[in-house]
Amino acid sequence: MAAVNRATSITLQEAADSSEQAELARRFLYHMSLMREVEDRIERKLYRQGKILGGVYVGRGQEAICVGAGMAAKPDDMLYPCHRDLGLYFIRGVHPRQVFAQYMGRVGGLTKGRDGNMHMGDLNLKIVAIISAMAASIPVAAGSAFALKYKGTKDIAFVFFGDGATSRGDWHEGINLAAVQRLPLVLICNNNQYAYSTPLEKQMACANVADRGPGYGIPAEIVDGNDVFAVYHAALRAAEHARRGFGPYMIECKTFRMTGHSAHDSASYVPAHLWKEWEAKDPIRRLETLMLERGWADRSTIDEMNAGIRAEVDAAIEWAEKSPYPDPATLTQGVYAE
Amino acid sequence: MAAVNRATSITLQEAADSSEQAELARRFLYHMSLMREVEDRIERKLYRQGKILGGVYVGRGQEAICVGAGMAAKPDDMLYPCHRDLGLYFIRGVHPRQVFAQYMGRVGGLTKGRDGNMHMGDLNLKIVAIISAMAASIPVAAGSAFALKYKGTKDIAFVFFGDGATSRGDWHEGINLAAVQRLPLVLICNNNQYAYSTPLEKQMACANVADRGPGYGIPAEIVDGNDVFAVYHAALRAAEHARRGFGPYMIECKTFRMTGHSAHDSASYVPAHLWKEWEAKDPIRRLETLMLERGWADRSTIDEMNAGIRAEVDAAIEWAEKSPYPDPATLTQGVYAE
Amino acid sequence: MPTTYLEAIREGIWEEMERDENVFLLGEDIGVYGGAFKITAGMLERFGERRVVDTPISESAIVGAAIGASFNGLRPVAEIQFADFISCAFDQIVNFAAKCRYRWNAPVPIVVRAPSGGGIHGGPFHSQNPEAWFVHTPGLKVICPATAYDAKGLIKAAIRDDDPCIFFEHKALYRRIKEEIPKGDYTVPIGKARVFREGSDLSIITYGAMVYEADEAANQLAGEGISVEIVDLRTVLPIDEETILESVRKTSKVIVLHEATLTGGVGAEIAARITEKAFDSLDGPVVRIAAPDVPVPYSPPLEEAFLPNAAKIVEKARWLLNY
Amino acid sequence: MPTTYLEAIREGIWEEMERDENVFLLGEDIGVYGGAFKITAGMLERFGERRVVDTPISESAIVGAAIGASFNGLRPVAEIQFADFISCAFDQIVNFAAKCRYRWNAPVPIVVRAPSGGGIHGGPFHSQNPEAWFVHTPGLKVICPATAYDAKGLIKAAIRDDDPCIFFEHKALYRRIKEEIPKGDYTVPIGKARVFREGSDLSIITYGAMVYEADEAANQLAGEGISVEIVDLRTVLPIDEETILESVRKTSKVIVLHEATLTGGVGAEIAARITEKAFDSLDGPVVRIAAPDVPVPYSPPLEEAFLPNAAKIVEKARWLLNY
Ligand SMILES: Cc1ncc(C[n+]2csc(CCOP(=O)(O)OP(=O)(O)O)c2C)c(N)n1
Ligand SMILES: Cc1ncc(C[n+]2csc(CCOP(=O)(O)OP(=O)(O)O)c2C)c(N)n1
Ligand SMILES: [Mg+2]
Ligand SMILES: [Mg+2]
Repeated sequence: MAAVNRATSITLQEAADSSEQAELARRFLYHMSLMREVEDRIERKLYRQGKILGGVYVGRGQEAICVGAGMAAKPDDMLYPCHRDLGLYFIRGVHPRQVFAQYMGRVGGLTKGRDGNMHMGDLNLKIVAIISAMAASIPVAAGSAFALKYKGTKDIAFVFFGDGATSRGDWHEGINLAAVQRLPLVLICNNNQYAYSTPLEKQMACANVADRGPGYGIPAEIVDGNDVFAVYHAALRAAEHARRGFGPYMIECKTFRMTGHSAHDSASYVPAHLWKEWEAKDPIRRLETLMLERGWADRSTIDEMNAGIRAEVDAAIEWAEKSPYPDPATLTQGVYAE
Repeated sequence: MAAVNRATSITLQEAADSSEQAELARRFLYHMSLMREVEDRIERKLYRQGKILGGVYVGRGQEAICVGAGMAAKPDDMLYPCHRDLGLYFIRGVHPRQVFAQYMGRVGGLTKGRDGNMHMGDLNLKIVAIISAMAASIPVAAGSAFALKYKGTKDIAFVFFGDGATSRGDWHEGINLAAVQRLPLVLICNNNQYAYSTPLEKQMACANVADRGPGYGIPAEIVDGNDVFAVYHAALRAAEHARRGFGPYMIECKTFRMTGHSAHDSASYVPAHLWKEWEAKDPIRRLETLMLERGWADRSTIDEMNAGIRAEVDAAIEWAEKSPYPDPATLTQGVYAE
Repeated sequence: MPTTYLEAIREGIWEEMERDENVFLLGEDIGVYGGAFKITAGMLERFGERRVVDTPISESAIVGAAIGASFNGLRPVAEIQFADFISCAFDQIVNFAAKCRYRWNAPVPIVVRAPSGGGIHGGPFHSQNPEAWFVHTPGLKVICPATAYDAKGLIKAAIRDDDPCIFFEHKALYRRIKEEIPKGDYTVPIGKARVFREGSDLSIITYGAMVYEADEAANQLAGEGISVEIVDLRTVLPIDEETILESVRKTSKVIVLHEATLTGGVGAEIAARITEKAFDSLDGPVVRIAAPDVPVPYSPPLEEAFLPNAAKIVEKARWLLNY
Repeated sequence: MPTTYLEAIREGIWEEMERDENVFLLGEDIGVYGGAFKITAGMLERFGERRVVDTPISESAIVGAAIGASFNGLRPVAEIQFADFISCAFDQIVNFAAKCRYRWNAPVPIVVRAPSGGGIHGGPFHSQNPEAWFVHTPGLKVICPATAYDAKGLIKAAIRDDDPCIFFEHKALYRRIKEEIPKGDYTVPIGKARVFREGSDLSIITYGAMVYEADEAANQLAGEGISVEIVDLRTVLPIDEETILESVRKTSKVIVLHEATLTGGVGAEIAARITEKAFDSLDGPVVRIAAPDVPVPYSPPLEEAFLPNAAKIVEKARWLLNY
């Protein structure tokens, strides 16, 4: 697999100086911790209290992927999140209260109650609402990339997907089209080793998603998905490649889903040793440790930040619960342009 | 691309003795020449005379692929032809008159006038009617392979497709499913460098279809598709692999479509030098030359065989033209089991 | 002990698996996990990996492989995790499975199961009722059971049927509907409707979860001295025209009701047939009640406004009765 | 010089490409080859590879990419080589394109062009009329022009429309229909039917190639002193209910006619609406004429028996007039 690069350790070379690093780390940590806190509340509190109905899918243990890649994107780049990429929304300026309102079906949510949970987006923020059919977003993101190139911008599109999504026809069609057209598309795979209850070996007969890069004539790189710096730098490389007109670039982030597929799934099919193994690799703890080691932060600043996040989230939930439900009279509005 | 084997020359080692080779060569030649003659009549005579309506797609210049692979299949193996694989039908015992009647929409055709041209099949002969949507046959063939394995047979399935079909989602989904389930499926790609008017470089950004094998964890081999012995031996290897329970095996046959996409297409988009280059590589002429060189046949036997084929085809056309059209009263019959 | 709608389907599949070695299951998360809705729970343990196949996320390949396996003597039961994703397998179903018998006399005895329907706060992608697409596709059979009895009898009939059957299971009924059903083997004929409730003033032609809304409305109307007949279609292709027309001839007033969106829904076909074939029996227009032409919204007040219910039926029924 | 239906579409696209830099084309063999039916002939030469994109054989990606490009300000016109293969892009159309505006207020101004229809000996996979699937999908607009004038005006309107439009071009009309049309710019409003022929005894509601069969039937019936009105829907979603009902109120007898198969077809919806909304105006049942519920057969005698035609219309019309 000559064409596959492997970047499995933190690569800090590209960075100019330590204070920049520290600042970057703080921003990573804030977004990752905010995502964790918001999703913990949703999955472990609000859902169990019956305040959230329907499906709840969270990115627990995978926060480094969307945050690392999302921070590598420029504000005018298009983002196509998958269902465990909440961090992208915060990076783009969505407020936690909008997320809670979204989950509760209130008008304060990004889709004003029309769609639920993480099925949300905002074209003004250049973040496209999740397409529920796995991998359907790949050709769509390719289309955005096409338009950005067509218009002569240097902007690019980022699309996120899981290991399971790689089995869909749309995944193949979308990547192939983007490759043939050399579209500026960065493909970020969160390989968390399960798709719902289905383990990797029932999803694909190759060892890595990245092994498919050569078949599309595109570079594919494997990174430690629990190492936010590794993801960030890989995403920067990929983005650079795409911006320069060299076409799509795939990054496979190895990680683990530290929760059930959705809030109702106890994931008893996951062997206990895997939980233990991956708990030790928690990306947030890992980043904190790095920051403490390098002296980029001390315990108290981190604790403070977390306290701030909790307060922010408390207020957001309160706000969301006060947000009204949509008026049934609006039911049939907005199916077509008016 | 470590996992890709390349067998680009005639490999005769596997064969026991020269008289067996000679006999094999004669059978190859018969089927290839019959296919050429039948399709020439259809494309260059009957179609132009207005005796055939609708689309006409032929395998001119690619006869070595379906004949070589088809002869490597055992009678109980399932065959899933594509639209340039007429030889498979003859190998399975379909008579040319049935093919002409099929093209003319008569009851004597394999589908009794319900479907047209090469969209034909017969479950009794274990040859599945072409599915018009490119690559839709791949998952279906995987299903046959599944059933053959399920039933504990040693039979396998062969599925044929072109370079253009590789871009379809079904191609990806079908191969991946077969690979994960280790199904006994032989995948035969006729890479004739065009899909309708679309050249390879607009179809895929990799050099070979076989470059995709590693991404599915299956072996993929490249052969000279105009060398019927090479195709035959590769197909035997692939079949052996599948029969032994090692899962799918892909063979990419490099070839060229020596005609337009269909009878109405003059293929003016094909650069003239390619016609010339590939005319020299004609698989039938090439096989004849080999047979003459090795003393497996002399010119007169070959001429005799061709005369026999022409007579057979003349009679078949006559028969087909006398075959009645289907009775309109049968129009609504057979949509469901009765 | 009463059996749930969900358990009835599970029992039906289970019995067919026991009865016929050629029946096997394929789909996403149906093995170890027992299916997103637990229809196949316990089947992996009983029948093994050979007959209960967890597939990659590949709806088109799932249906395609089912078709191919059926060519070689198997009777596949494919699960689409949510009916909303059946669109990913659309070509295999409508262009290949549906046409094989007619084109080249190749039977395709497959069942595609798909949990459908709203009322579970699933939002636009986990609530749809896509049956009408398949009703417009000759060669398919389309089944939408409402009761546990029918669910079991029809899944068994579908597995034994020699044509491709699309089997829509209503998610909101899975655990809500419970009834006593026969333990062992029975089937319910595909293509036969059933008079769910007899009446004389008004017919409601419906199927799936809406049978219960119709019943609820009928109860309310009974209080007003109005006698409602409910025809539960059970199968929406083929449509049991005879039973429908018989009811219409009896009552002369008819409401066609379904949960799917109005325009181009199955109700249009039924209304058109009634008008064409029982025109002289009608004492008023054929009234359709269905969801409005919008994607299924998520938020509870919107979804409630979206779904047809007893109150909406009662209102329209009163209007029609006064016509 | 009269313009063919084919040339009219080509002209419409060409003018929109000239008018708006954001319009671009994608599809299989549309560039060098000019499209399987030559709709895009010459466009690569005029507009270059940037705006005329030959794609791999990937219907789902073609539509998906069109949607994505529309999010970033482009106005994609995607070609599906034959309408029969639109099923390969079904999920992108019905689940994504159709729902974006409603779900999250994201417009999807795309056009998906698809050559459809029979009568060209294309057989089961190159003859279908799949419009009903899309008519049952809220959020889409579905266009089926019959005349060269409308074909040009509607393709231009579709390209400028802010919603996803599915544009079915009838293959049998491409070269058969020729008429004088205005050279320069004009549009035809989406969602507006047209009275193709005025009459007073009977209405035929139809669209696409069947407009001409209806007209032929009307000519024959005129010889018998019967005056037929023909409504050409032009757009089948949204349906122009007003024009339909107006005609029905005038004639009191109505035939709904289409080439697609009967059950679950667009005709069902139209018949249902007429019955619901003009019940008192009807002097007889709403009669539907459509292809029977079978795949489109290849052999000429079968295809002829399959397709609705003037003779079949005349027969039913006489029956209805005597009702
Ligand atoms: C086409 C389609 N089929 C099935 C589903 C149901 N489904 C939702 S998420 C999921 C698993 C996705 O696995 P993966 O892509 O690995 O993402 P992960 O959840 O592990 O992040 C499934 C099967 C779906 N959303 N779309
Ligand atoms: C899904 C689908 N899209 C489009 C077509 C129309 N079509 C028929 S054959 C063909 C080209 C096929 O190319 P390839 O797979 O390379 O086979 P070849 O004709 O070269 O043997 C196309 C585009 C089709 N049959 N199916
Ligand atoms: Mg996963
Ligand atoms: Mg080719």
